[in-house]
Amino acid sequence: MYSEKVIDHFTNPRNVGEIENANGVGQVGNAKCGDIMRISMVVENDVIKDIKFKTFGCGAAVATSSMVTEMVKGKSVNEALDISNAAVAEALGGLPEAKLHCSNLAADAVHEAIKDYIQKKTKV
Amino acid sequence: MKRIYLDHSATTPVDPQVAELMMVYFTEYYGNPSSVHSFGRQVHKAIDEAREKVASLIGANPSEITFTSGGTEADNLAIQGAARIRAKKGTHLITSAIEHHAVLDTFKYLAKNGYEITIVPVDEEGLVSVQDIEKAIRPDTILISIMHANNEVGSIQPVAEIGRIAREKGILFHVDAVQSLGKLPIDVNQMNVDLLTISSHKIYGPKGVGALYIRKGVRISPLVFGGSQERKVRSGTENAPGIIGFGKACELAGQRMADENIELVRLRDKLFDGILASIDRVKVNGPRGAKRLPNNVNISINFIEGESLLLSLDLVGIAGSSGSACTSGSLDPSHVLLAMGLSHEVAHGSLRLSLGRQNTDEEIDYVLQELPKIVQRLREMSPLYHKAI
Amino acid sequence: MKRIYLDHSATTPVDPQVAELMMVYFTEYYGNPSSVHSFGRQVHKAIDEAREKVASLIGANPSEITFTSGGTEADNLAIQGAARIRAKKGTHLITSAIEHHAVLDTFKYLAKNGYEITIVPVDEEGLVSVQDIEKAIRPDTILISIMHANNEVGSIQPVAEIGRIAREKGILFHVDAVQSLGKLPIDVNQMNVDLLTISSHKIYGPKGVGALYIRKGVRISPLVFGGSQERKVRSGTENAPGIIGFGKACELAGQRMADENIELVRLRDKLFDGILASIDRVKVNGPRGAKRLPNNVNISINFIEGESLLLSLDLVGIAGSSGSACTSGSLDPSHVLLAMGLSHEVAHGSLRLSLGRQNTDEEIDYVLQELPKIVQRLREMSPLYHKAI
Ligand SMILES: Cc1ncc(COP(=O)(O)O)c(C=O)c1O
Ligand SMILES: Cc1ncc(COP(=O)(O)O)c(C=O)c1O
Ligand code: FES
Ligand code: FES
Repeated sequence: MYSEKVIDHFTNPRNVGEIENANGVGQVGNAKCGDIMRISMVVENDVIKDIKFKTFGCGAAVATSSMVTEMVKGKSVNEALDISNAAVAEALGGLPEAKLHCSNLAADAVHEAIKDYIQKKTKV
Repeated sequence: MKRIYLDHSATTPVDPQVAELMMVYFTEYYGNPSSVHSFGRQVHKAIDEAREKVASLIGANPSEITFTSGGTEADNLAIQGAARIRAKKGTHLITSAIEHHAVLDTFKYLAKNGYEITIVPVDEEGLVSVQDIEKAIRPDTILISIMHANNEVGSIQPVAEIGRIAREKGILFHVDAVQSLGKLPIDVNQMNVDLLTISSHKIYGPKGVGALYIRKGVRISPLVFGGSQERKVRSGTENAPGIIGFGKACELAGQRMADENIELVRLRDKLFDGILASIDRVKVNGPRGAKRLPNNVNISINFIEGESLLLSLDLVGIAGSSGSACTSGSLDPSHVLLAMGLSHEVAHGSLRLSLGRQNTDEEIDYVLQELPKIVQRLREMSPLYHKAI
Repeated sequence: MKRIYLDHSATTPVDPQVAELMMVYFTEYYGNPSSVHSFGRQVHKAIDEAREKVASLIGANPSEITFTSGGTEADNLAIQGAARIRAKKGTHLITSAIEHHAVLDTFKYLAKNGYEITIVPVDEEGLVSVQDIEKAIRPDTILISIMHANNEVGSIQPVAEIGRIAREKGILFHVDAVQSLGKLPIDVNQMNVDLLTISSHKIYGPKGVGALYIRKGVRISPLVFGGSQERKVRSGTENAPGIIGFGKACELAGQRMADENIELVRLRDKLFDGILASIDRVKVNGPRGAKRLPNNVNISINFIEGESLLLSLDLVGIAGSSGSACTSGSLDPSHVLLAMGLSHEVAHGSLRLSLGRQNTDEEIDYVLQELPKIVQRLREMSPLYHKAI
């Protein structure tokens, strides 16, 4: 069902947790299946220096969360905004069809966190 | 790695005695039971014997047993078959909110095709109330379908009482006994049942075989037409090895049930008690004690999601199941847990461990050692957990 | 006593390789293929592989294969399923007079439930004419169902041409290929088929498994509802060992068909020629040569009755079948032979010997030695015989 890469990211998820002094936080819920993902990040000069996630969801949801944090860490926010849900699924070697909606969560949560960062920045 | 199978409500291994017997009918006695020649007659006789064994486990007459391809087909045959033949008498049918999809989806199909259905609710333990059924009955009610024991939470329903009421009102009563066969005593007469569904692969028999008990005198329309096998109720070349294997599985279940249940109840309660002692914020789904199947454990573990839990368990060799939406193919969590009043979130974190004949104390100990660690890890990953503390 | 099995059109033994493979899935890889855990995933994978093997034998895509409990269910699913979903488009269906009961009885059921049916005749060799089909087509025709090869007389029908016409007119085309699978090359695209029925137990696979090919894009209504297996077209826990066995049987059939057929044709013709040379007043039923299944022998032996003949053959260890009313359960002799214009009397005296993979020259010699003696004895008993001389 799941690729080895998905299982790897599920068993050894990268960047799990919550950053306390984050300046970008995004949380999305998957209305379809009731799952929740929260991303917190530290952005300096529009570059994502640190990022962590917390996810309540299935194997695919956890793996895509982990994957997306790896993909955007060290990237500029603009580059991160370009990373699509499909790209995350692809980076994991594909997801079962029934699980494709789970990957929608991961990129969306990152995008939300970036929006939060930009909003805070413009307020200051 | 150890591999511990705790998903016996999904399916069971075939008992070695059953497999061995079937083997003979694959390669040696392979005739078509409808044939005149000795290759066929031998098989015909073996099917008759299997029919007796199946009948005997549920207190029925062999002529009241119709073999099908499984529990799903038997449920459909009972419900569609009764609905079609009684359509002139009435078009209202009653069932409960926690039935298997084979029943519920058949009801929904009928609801779109000229029938009216009432789905009675259950209480927070997953029990149907006899009063609710009684209140749902109308003059045009033709069928009531209530399961004997629920496949997810193991709750045992008051079928005999419901059957008595149905009998009084002249309404057909169908019982899905797929999960209770071989685990609870079944007597179609005491239970006042007209139609009863059973399935082989849940009792250490082969997959792809089941049966519908049809009380003598009760008529139903067939679903499939053809060679007139099974007294025309179910056409198609008989799955002889499967039927014969099912017969053997019923015989073994009858012999072993009493002893086995004592052991299952002991392991079940050890599992429950162990989990409740080592993990906080755990909810037992379904009743405890005598109103629960001897082999069923079902809990909701707050703040974690079922599929992640199953995957983690699988990685340490433990096989279970969950009512999580992420395992269901559809996007909703278990309709059974929702009907019992659980929130989506809590239903998502459900875990069913269903015990079987071969499970041991050491296996349960291993689960009790691994599960808390996994829960801890997943909770640390969960955005819901810290908020809650 | 020797035991010679010449009833392969009724059913076949399970190939030892198939049985061995199934065994593993009974007792070792027994998980439910829908489960998340590794017990289930392994089985899921094996089912996928079986689906590929089945698809490959008929030139289909794996996603176009829906597993069922056998040929009868697949025929019913195709016909009832197509009729229900197309009812708004039209309610007229066409089939032939020599179809299997699984097709004909389903047509008759539909005829009683709001549909109109046309049953086209056959010629004296048991062949459907393309023109007859064409003439039967009406603007409201929604389905044509014609078998690939007949189970009683082995006649091979012009399905590709019928399919072409159906395609042109936008009518669904169903083919019952239960008897031709593994004996004739099948390509669903060349044959212009939308729905195609096959069954495992006729090709050395297990009983209780079959499949319906459903062309991509063609929709049909399910017969049974439930757990949404087989892309919701056929719910019910998958008969995993059966499906996997069927896959293996298809693989073997694909590898062996060409060589096997040469041998079958040789033995078939030896049997035909031998019988015609040693018994008088024998009529060959069905075409001879290339329009006949390689393994089918069917004759009518005047002045004797089929069941008596079968019993006598059985007593010397030979297993065959007959279109006699006495073997049919109903009181009419074979509808196939009657449709070919045989009188009741002659139809009664029919004998089908259907060859298989394991039959040998010695076995055929033995039949050719015993059959004339039996016929002689039975004719001496027959009141019709003396009158006729
Ligand atoms: C209560 C209940 N009814 C019906 C079924 C369907 O039976 P089968 O798997 O034989 O189709 C099952 C099992 O899946 C079940 O648990
Ligand atoms: C032509 C034909 N169609 C359908 C069937 C029914 O298939 P099954 O025996 O798998 O139900 C048979 C065999 O009995 C057959 O010969
Ligand atoms: S997050 Fe729900 S199916 Fe994966
Ligand atoms: S004589 Fe026996 S059934 Fe006809």
